[in-house]
Amino acid sequence: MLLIYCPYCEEERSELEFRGAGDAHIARPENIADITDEEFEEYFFLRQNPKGLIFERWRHIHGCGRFFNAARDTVSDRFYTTYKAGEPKPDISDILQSEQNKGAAK
Amino acid sequence: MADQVTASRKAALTARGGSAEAILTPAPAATRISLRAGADALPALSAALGVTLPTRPKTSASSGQRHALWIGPDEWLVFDEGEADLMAAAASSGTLHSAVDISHRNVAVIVSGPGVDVAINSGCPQDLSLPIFPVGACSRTIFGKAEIILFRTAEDQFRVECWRSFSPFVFGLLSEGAADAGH
Amino acid sequence: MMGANRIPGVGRLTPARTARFTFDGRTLTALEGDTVASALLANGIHLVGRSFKYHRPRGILSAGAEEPNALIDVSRDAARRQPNVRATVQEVFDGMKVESQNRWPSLAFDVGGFNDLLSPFFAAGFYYKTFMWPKAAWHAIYEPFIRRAAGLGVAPTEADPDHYASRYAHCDVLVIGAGVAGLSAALAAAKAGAKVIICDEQPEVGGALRYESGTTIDGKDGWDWAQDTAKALAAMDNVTLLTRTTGFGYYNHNFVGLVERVTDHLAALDKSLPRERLWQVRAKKVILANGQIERHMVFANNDRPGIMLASAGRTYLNHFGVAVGSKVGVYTAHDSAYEAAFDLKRAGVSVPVIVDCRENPGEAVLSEARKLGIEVLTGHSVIKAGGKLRVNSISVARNGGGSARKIAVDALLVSAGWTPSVHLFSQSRGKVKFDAATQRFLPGTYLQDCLSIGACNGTDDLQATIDEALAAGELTARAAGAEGGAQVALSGENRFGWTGGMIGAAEGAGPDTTVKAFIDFQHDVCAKDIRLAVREGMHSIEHIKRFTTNGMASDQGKLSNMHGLAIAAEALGKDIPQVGLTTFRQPYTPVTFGAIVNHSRGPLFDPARKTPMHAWEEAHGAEFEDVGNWKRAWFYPRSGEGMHEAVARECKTVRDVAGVFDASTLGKIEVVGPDAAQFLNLMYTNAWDNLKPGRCRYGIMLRDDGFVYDDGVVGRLAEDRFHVTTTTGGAPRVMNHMEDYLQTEFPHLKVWLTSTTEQWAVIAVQGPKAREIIAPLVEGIDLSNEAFPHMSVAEGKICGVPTRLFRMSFTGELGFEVNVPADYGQAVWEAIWARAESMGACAYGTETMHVLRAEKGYIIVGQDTDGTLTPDDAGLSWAVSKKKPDFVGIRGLKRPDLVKDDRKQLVGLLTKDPKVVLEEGAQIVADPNQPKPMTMLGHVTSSYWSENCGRSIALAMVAGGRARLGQTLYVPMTDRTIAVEVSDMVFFDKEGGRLHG
Amino acid sequence: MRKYSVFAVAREALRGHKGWGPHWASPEPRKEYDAIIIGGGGHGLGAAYYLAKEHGITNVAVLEKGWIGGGNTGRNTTIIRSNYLYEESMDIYEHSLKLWENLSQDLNYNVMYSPRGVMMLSHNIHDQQSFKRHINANRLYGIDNEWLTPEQAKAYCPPLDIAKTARYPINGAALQRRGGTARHDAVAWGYARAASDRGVHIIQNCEVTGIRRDETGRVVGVDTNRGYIGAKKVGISAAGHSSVLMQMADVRVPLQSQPLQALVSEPLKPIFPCVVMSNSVHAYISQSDKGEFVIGAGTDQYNSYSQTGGLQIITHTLDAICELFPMFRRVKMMRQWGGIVDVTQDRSPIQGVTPVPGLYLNAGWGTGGFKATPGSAHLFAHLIAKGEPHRLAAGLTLERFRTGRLIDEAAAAAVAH
Ligand SMILES: Cc1cc2nc3c(=O)[nH]c(=O)nc-3n(C[C@H](O)[C@H](O)[C@H](O)COP(=O)(O)OP(=O)(O)OC[C@H]3O[C@@H](n4cnc5c(N)ncnc54)[C@H](O)[C@@H]3O)c2cc1C
Ligand SMILES: NC(=O)c1ccc[n+]([C@@H]2O[C@H](COP(=O)([O-])OP(=O)(O)OC[C@H]3O[C@@H](n4cnc5c(N)ncnc54)[C@H](O)[C@@H]3O)[C@@H](O)[C@H]2O)c1
Ligand SMILES: Cc1cc2nc3c(=O)[nH]c(=O)nc-3n(C[C@H](O)[C@H](O)[C@H](O)COP(=O)(O)O)c2cc1C
Ligand SMILES: [Zn+2]
Repeated sequence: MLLIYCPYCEEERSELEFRGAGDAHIARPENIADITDEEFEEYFFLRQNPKGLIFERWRHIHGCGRFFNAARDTVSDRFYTTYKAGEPKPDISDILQSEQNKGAAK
Repeated sequence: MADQVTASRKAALTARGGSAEAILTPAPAATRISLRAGADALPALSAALGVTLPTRPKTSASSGQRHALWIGPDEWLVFDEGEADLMAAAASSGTLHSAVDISHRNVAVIVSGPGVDVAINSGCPQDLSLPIFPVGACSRTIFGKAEIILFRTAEDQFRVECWRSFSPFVFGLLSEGAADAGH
Repeated sequence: MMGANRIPGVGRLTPARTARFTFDGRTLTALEGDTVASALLANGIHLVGRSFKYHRPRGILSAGAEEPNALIDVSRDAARRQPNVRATVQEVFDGMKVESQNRWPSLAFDVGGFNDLLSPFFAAGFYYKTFMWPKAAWHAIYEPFIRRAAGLGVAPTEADPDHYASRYAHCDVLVIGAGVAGLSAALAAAKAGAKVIICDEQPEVGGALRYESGTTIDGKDGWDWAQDTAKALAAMDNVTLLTRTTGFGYYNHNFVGLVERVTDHLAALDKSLPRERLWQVRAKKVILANGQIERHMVFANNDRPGIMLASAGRTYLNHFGVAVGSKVGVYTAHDSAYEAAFDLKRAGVSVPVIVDCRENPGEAVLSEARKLGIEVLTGHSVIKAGGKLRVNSISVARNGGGSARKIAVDALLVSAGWTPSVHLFSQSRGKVKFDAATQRFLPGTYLQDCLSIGACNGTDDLQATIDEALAAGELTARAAGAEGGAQVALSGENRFGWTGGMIGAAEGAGPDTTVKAFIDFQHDVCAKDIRLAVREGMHSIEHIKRFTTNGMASDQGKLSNMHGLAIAAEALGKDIPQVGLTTFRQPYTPVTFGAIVNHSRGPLFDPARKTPMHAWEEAHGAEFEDVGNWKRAWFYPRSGEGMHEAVARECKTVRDVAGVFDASTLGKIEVVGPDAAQFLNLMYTNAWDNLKPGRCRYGIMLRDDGFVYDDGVVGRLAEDRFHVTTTTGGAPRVMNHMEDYLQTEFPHLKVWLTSTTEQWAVIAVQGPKAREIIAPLVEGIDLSNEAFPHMSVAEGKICGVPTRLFRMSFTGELGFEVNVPADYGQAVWEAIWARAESMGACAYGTETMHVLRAEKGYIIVGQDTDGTLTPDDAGLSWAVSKKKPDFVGIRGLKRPDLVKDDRKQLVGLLTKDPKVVLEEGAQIVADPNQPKPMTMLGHVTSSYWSENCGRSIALAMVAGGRARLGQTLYVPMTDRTIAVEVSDMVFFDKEGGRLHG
Repeated sequence: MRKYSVFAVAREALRGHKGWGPHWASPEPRKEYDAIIIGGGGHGLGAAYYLAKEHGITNVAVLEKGWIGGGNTGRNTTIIRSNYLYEESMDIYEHSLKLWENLSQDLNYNVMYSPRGVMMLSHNIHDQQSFKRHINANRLYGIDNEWLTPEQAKAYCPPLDIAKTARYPINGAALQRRGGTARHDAVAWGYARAASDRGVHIIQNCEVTGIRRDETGRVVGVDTNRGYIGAKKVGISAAGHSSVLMQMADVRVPLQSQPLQALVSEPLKPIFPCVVMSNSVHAYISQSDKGEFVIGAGTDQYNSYSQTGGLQIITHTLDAICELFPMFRRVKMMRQWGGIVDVTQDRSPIQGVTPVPGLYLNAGWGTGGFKATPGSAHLFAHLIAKGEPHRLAAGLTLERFRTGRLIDEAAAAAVAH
C-alpha cells in the first residue's frame, strides 16, 4: 500500500485515502470540437505507459478532495515528488540526483 | 393551509455503545454547512460566522458551540452544536462563496475514553498519536469502507462524522474497535 | 505422567502445570508452555503425519515456523477446527483435540502408503506425460483420482464462530524478531526516544537463546537477559512489544502486515477476545532481525520420523526438558550441531556418534566432544537411515566409499548449516547477494527504508550482532527523528563460535543415485527430482521449482530452497549465484483469511445504506433490492400477493389514484457559484443558461468519448445555485467525474460542488391525486398548474419543515418530489402516507417505478444503456445542444462509428401475443430459422407486464431499430420463438397529457 | 521428439527416469529468422507452434527476456470460459475453447484442461439482466451457458452460502459447463516442446531492447541483450510489456500496465468442485488439482511493472470470499503474487497489423487472456503468416480506438476474467 504525500494536506497519507486518475499533463484540447479523429484518439486513448518515470494524477478523494500530480517510478513504485494541479512538470533530474545522494548516505 | 403537526426529527443513530476504553455516543443534532471559498473571502466569512476559518491543513477553530474544520484548501466543515442558521450567517458575509446545508447529511459519533485511538485505528489508517494528531486536529479520511471526518476534541475524545446511511456501519465498526481497544 | 521423555530438572516449563489433550483419540498430558510437538515428543511420539504424495510416515523436523512435516488438525469444537497447523508452533491447551492428517485408516497403517511403492512412476512432472488417452478419461477418471489424492488437511465445513480484530499502527522503528539482535536494537531505539514496535512469532522472546546454552549477555544467562529485556521494553511508554506475532508481509513504502495470535493457546476461550489481530504498521524505519533457519542434511531416507534439526533437538531439551530419543545420533556439516550433542550428553542422554561430513570441523567443538567422550566420525556421512515409522539406525560410511557401519539410534539430529532469513528483506524488494565464502545469500541492495541485523544479515559473532543491533537501533531512531538520551552498551559471549555448512545433496545421494533423499519434505521432492527437471530441460530455477513443486508447499521452501538450488546448480554446471533464487513472496508463514479480513463480515462486509424511511418500509412489508450499496424498497406485497400481483396493483393504483415512492437514494449534487450554469453547459449535453430559476430540466451527461454516462433532472434554485440529481448507482462516479473536469480542465470557473444525496429524503408522490395529497401539507408554494407547472422547483415548507419541492415525473403522471432534510423524512412520509392511504393511493417500490417509466418510454441509464450508447442511440438527440461550442463528449460523438446508421438504437417491442412477457436480456433476430451462430440484432433491455396497457411491453436495443418500426422480429428462446413487432418507445398516454394534469 | 505416453513413463520408471531428454532445445540464436515472436508466454509460444504446424513457417524464434511462461501465463488463475457477449469476443474465445478441448492430444502434453464448469454468481437484478443477455447471446451463437437458480447453484457448488440473509444474497448464477481451468505452466511447456520439435528456436534470457526498421519503415530485426537478430516479420506478444516494445518502434498504443494479484491458500482436501466468480462482490475462486484454493484479486489503481501489489487488494477479495463462503475464514493464505496486465480501455484485446510494416501486435489481453491462449495464438500465427487478420480476429484491430467501434465487454457486463 503506497504512502502518498498530498501537496495540499502537506502530509503523507495512506493510499486508501486516494484514487488514482491516470496520466498527468494531458490537456483536453481547447478546440476539441474541431480536432481530427487521429487527434482525438491521441488525446483520449494513446498513452506512454512508461516503464520507469511516470507523471500521473491522483485525487485525495477521502482527504482534501484535490486532484494533484505525482512523479513516480513504475518499477520501484517510489514517488519522486508530488505537486499541485496546474503546476508545471517538475525537473526530475534534480530530484533523482538528491535521491541518489540520500541513498549513498544511508 | 390545513392545520397540522410539525414533522419531528428521527435521528439515524440513537443507542450508545462501545466499551470502557472507548465509549460511543451519538452526538446531538447540529447544524452544519459545507463551506467553499477562496482565500480573499475568508476574513468576511470568518467575521460573519463568528469563527476564524483555519487555513492550515488538518486544523480547526472553535468558538463556543461553533467549529470550523479545515477539510481542503477551499473547503471547511462548519458546524454549530446548537441550532444556529449557518446558511444565513454565511450569506450575510456578502462574499463569493458556496455554502450548502448538510446538517442532515452528516451524523456524528462521539468516541471517548483512553482507547479512542485504538478503536478508530481498527479501520482508519491515519496516525492518531497526539504529536501527529493533536487536540483540535481534524481530517477527512477513511474508516473501513466508509468515509469519515475525524475531529479530535480532547486527548481522549474524537468526534467522528460520516454520512447518514453509513452511520450504522461506522458505529458497528467503531463498536468492534472499541471492544478490542480494551485488550 | 508429563511424558516419559521429560528429563527432570531440565528445561523451563513448570512440572506442576499440566494440560491434557488428545492425539488421534489418545489422551496425553503436556506441560503448560509445551507446543504440540514438544508434548508429543515428551510422550515418545515421533510419527505425526503422512507426506503429501507418497504418504511416507513423517515426524517432527523442527521446533519452529519452518516446519514442513508435522502438520496437524487442531480443534476446540466442531466449528473451531483448523487444518494444517504446525505442531511445532501450536501451543498445547487443556482440552485440545489433535488429529493427524492425510492418512487412512490410521497413521501407522495408511493405505495411501502404497503410493510410496509406486513412486518410480510418480516422478516429477509425470502427469504431463500421461493420462491423455482415451481423451474422455481425463475428466471422468484420472483427474478425479488425482484430485482425491490432493491436499493435506480437510477444510473447515462450518462457518467460523470466532472474530478477528484489526489495528493500523504507526511507529518510528518496527523491529521484526526479538532474538538478541531484535531486542538489542529495540532497546537502543527506545532509549533514544523512538516509538518502537517489536514483534516475535514465538510466545516468548529470545530467539536462538531458547536453545543456546552457555550464552551470557550483560553478565546474565542469555535467556534470562532476553526475558528481562522484554520486561523492560514492555514497561516503556514508547514501546509496543508483541509476542505470538508474525511479521508476514513487507509491502510498499514500509507498510508491514503483522498477525498476532491472541487466543489459540488459551484453554478457556474468552469470547470477547479476537482469535487473531491484524496489525497494519506503517513504519518510518524497519529493522529486520528475524534470524536464520537451520538446514537439514540431504541423504537417503532422511525423512524418517526421529530425524530432526539439531537446533530443534536442542530446543526440545533445553527449553522443554524433552529428550528426543534415548540414543541420539548427530549428522552434521556444521559446528552448531555439536552443541546439541553436548547438551544431550550432559543431560544424561546417550549420544553414540557425531557424524561430520567435513574433514576438519572447528577445533573447539572437537575437543569438547572428546572431553565428553562422544565418538566423532569426521569425513564420514550417513548414507542411509533405517527404520520406517521411526528411525532405528544409521548407515555411516567414510566419504568417497568404503563399507558402511550401521549404528543403532532412535533419533538423529542433523544440520547442514544455517540459512539467513532474507524473506522479509526480499519481500521489501531488496536484492540479495551471494556470499561465496559462507555460501549464503545475504541482504545486498535495499529498496526500502530498512536494515537487516544479526543472523538474518549473516552476522555470526554474538558481540558483533549486539553491536550491529545497537547501532541500527540508534541510527534508525535518530533518522526517524528521535531525540532522546541514553545510549546502550551490552556485552555478550557464546560458548562456541560456529563454522561450517554445506548445501545440496550429501554423500550417497549424488547424481548417480536414485535414493529418496528429501529436500522438500511436504511436497516429497527429492534430490533426484531436481536432477530430473534439469534433464528435462528445466534450466531456470523458476522452471525447476514449478516442475518439481520444490518450495511450493505451506512452508514455502524455508528448508528446501537452498538445497534445491545447489543441486540444480551442480546439475547445470553453473555457480549458485548464476542460477539464483526463486522469488520470496508474502506471507512469511500462512495467514488466516479471517485475520486478513478481520471485522469485515455480514453488516460490516459492506455498508448497507438505508434511507430515512427504511424502517417504515420494512414495517409495511416491503421487499428490498440491492442497488449499489443501497437497500431499496422493491415492492409492497399485501397478504396473499406475489411480486406480480403486488406490482400490477401498485401500477394500476398509481395511474388511477396515486402512489408514494421513496426516491431518497437518487444522487444529489448542489452546484453553486456564479459560473454554475456555464459549468453545467460543459458537463451536460443540454444548454443551461436559459433555464430560469424555479425551473428544472432533464440532462444527459456523456464521457468525452461520446457515450451516455448518466442522466438526471437538474433544478435551478437561483441564478447561482443548481440542484442536480443523478442515478442511484452513478452518484459517486458522477461527482468524481464533475470534480475532475472542474479541478483540472475548467479550474477558472467559479463554482463548487457539494454532495447532498444524504441531506435530503425524497418522497415522490405520483398520480392524478398527487396534488390533492400533498397540497394541505405544503406551505408557501402555490401548487397550481399555472404557478407551478411540470418541471418546476420551489423552496417552501411541508409539515412545517423546509422542503425543496419539485414538480416532475418519472411515471408520466402528475407528480411531485418532496425533498426534506433527512431526519424529517419518515415523519413527512407518514403525514403524506396518512393522506394518500385515506384517498386510496398506495406505496410503491422500484419495480413499479420501472414498469411505469417503461410504459412512458423513459430510459434507465445502466439498464437500457450499457456504456456503448450515444444519446442518439437512446433516442435522446433532442437533448443534445447543437449550438454549444463545447461540452464533454462533443468530439467523441462525431467519430465515424458513432454516426453510422446501422447502430443499435433503443426502440419499443410489442409481442404478437400480448400475454407473453419477454425475458430481459433476450436476444433479437430477423430470421429465427438461421443456423447458429445466428446474426443477432440486439437485445431486450426492459420488459414488463403492463397492467395499465393490459399487455406486455418491452424496450430493446436493435440494430437500425428506428428504421424498423412496424417490422416483425423474433426472440428465439429455448422452448419457443417469440414474434415481436418493433414499436416506438411510448406505450401509455402517448400525448403526455397526464403530466400536466 | 520422444512421445509421451503411459508406456514411456513406465519404461522410464524402471530405469530411474534417466532417458528423458529436454522438453525443448536451447539453441544459440541464428542471424536471421523468417519470423520472430517477442514474448515467450503461452500466446507467443503457441503462435510459433501454429506458424510451424499450420503455415509451414519453421524458421521462427521466440525471444523471451526471462524464462518461458514466467509472465502472466505463469501467474494467472487459469479460468477458461467462452461465454462473452460480443460476437468479436465469442468468436475468438469459443475458437479457443474448442482448441483447449483437444490441446493435450494435439501437443502430446497433458495441459490438464479441466472443464469443471465456471459459475458466475448473480446478486441483484442488474446482474441477472446482464447474465441473461450473455446466456441468450451465447445460446444463439452456439455456446453453452445456462441460468441456475440459487438452489441449483448450491447443488453444483456445495460450499456456496445462498442464505437470503447474506449482505448480497445470491439470486441465481450463470454456468458454463465447458468452462474450467488448465495447468498454466504446462501450457507454456507443452507449446514450447511441440514448437521446438518442429524446429522453432526458443531463446530464453533474451531481452529485446530495440526494433530496427529499414528506410521504408519496414521491420528488419531486433536488438537484444544477446545481440542483433534479423527478422522478416516480428510479432509482439509481450502482455504487460507490449507497449514498451511498441514504443521501440515509435508507436503509442492504448494500453496501461497494472499489477493484478492472485493468491493461493494452503493445500486442502478437495472441497470446491468448480470455478466460482462473483463480479458484484469482486472475487473468483477455484481449487487446484494439488489442493490449494486459487483466488484472483483485483488490479492496483496505478500503473506499475513491479509484479507486486498492495495488501488492501488481497483484503478486498478475501472479504468477498469469506462472505460467500463463511466456512473458509479459518483457511490460510499461503502465497500471494502479482502479474503485470496490459489493459485496454474497452477491456478487449488488440490483435492486428501496426503502422509499421512487418510488425504485428497481439496484446491487451489484460486480466483474461489465459483462456484465449490457443485461440489467440492460432489466429496470431495466421496474421503473421498472411499479413492480414483471420476472419475470427478481424474486429480486434488497433483502428477501433480511432473509429469508435469498441468491443466494450466491461461496459456490458464488467466481468473481467
Ligand atoms: C493474477 C492474474 C490472474 C489472471 N487470471 C486469469 C484467468 O483466470 N483467466 C484468464 O483467461 N486470464 C487470466 N489472466 C490473464 C492472463 O494471464 C494473460 O492474459 C495471459 O497469460 C497472457 O499471455 P501472454 O502469453 O500474452 O503473456 P505472458 O505470459 O505475460 O508472456 C509475455 C512474455 O513476454 C516477455 N517479454 C516482455 N518484454 C520482453 C522483451 N522486451 N523481450 C523479450 N521478452 C519479453 C515476458 O517476459 C513474458 O514472458 C490473469 C493474469 C494475472 C496476472
Ligand atoms: N555460536 C555462534 O557462533 C552463533 C553463530 C550465529 C548465530 N548465533 C546465535 O544466533 C542468534 C542470532 O540472533 P538473532 O537475533 O539475529 O536471531 P534469532 O534467531 O535469535 O532471532 C530471530 C527471531 O525472529 C523471530 N522471527 C523470525 N521470523 C519472524 C517473523 N517473520 N515475524 C516475527 N518474528 C520472526 C524468531 O522467532 C526469533 O525469535 C544469537 O542468539 C546468536 O548467539 C550463534
Ligand atoms: C494456478 C496457480 C497455482 C499456484 N499454486 C501454488 C502453490 O501451490 N504453491 C506455491 O508456492 N505457489 C503457487 N503458485 C504461485 C507461484 O509460486 C508463483 O508465485 C507465481 O507463479 C508467480 O511467480 P513469482 O512469485 O515467482 O513472481 C501458484 C500459481 C498459480 C498461477
Ligand atoms: Zn490532501
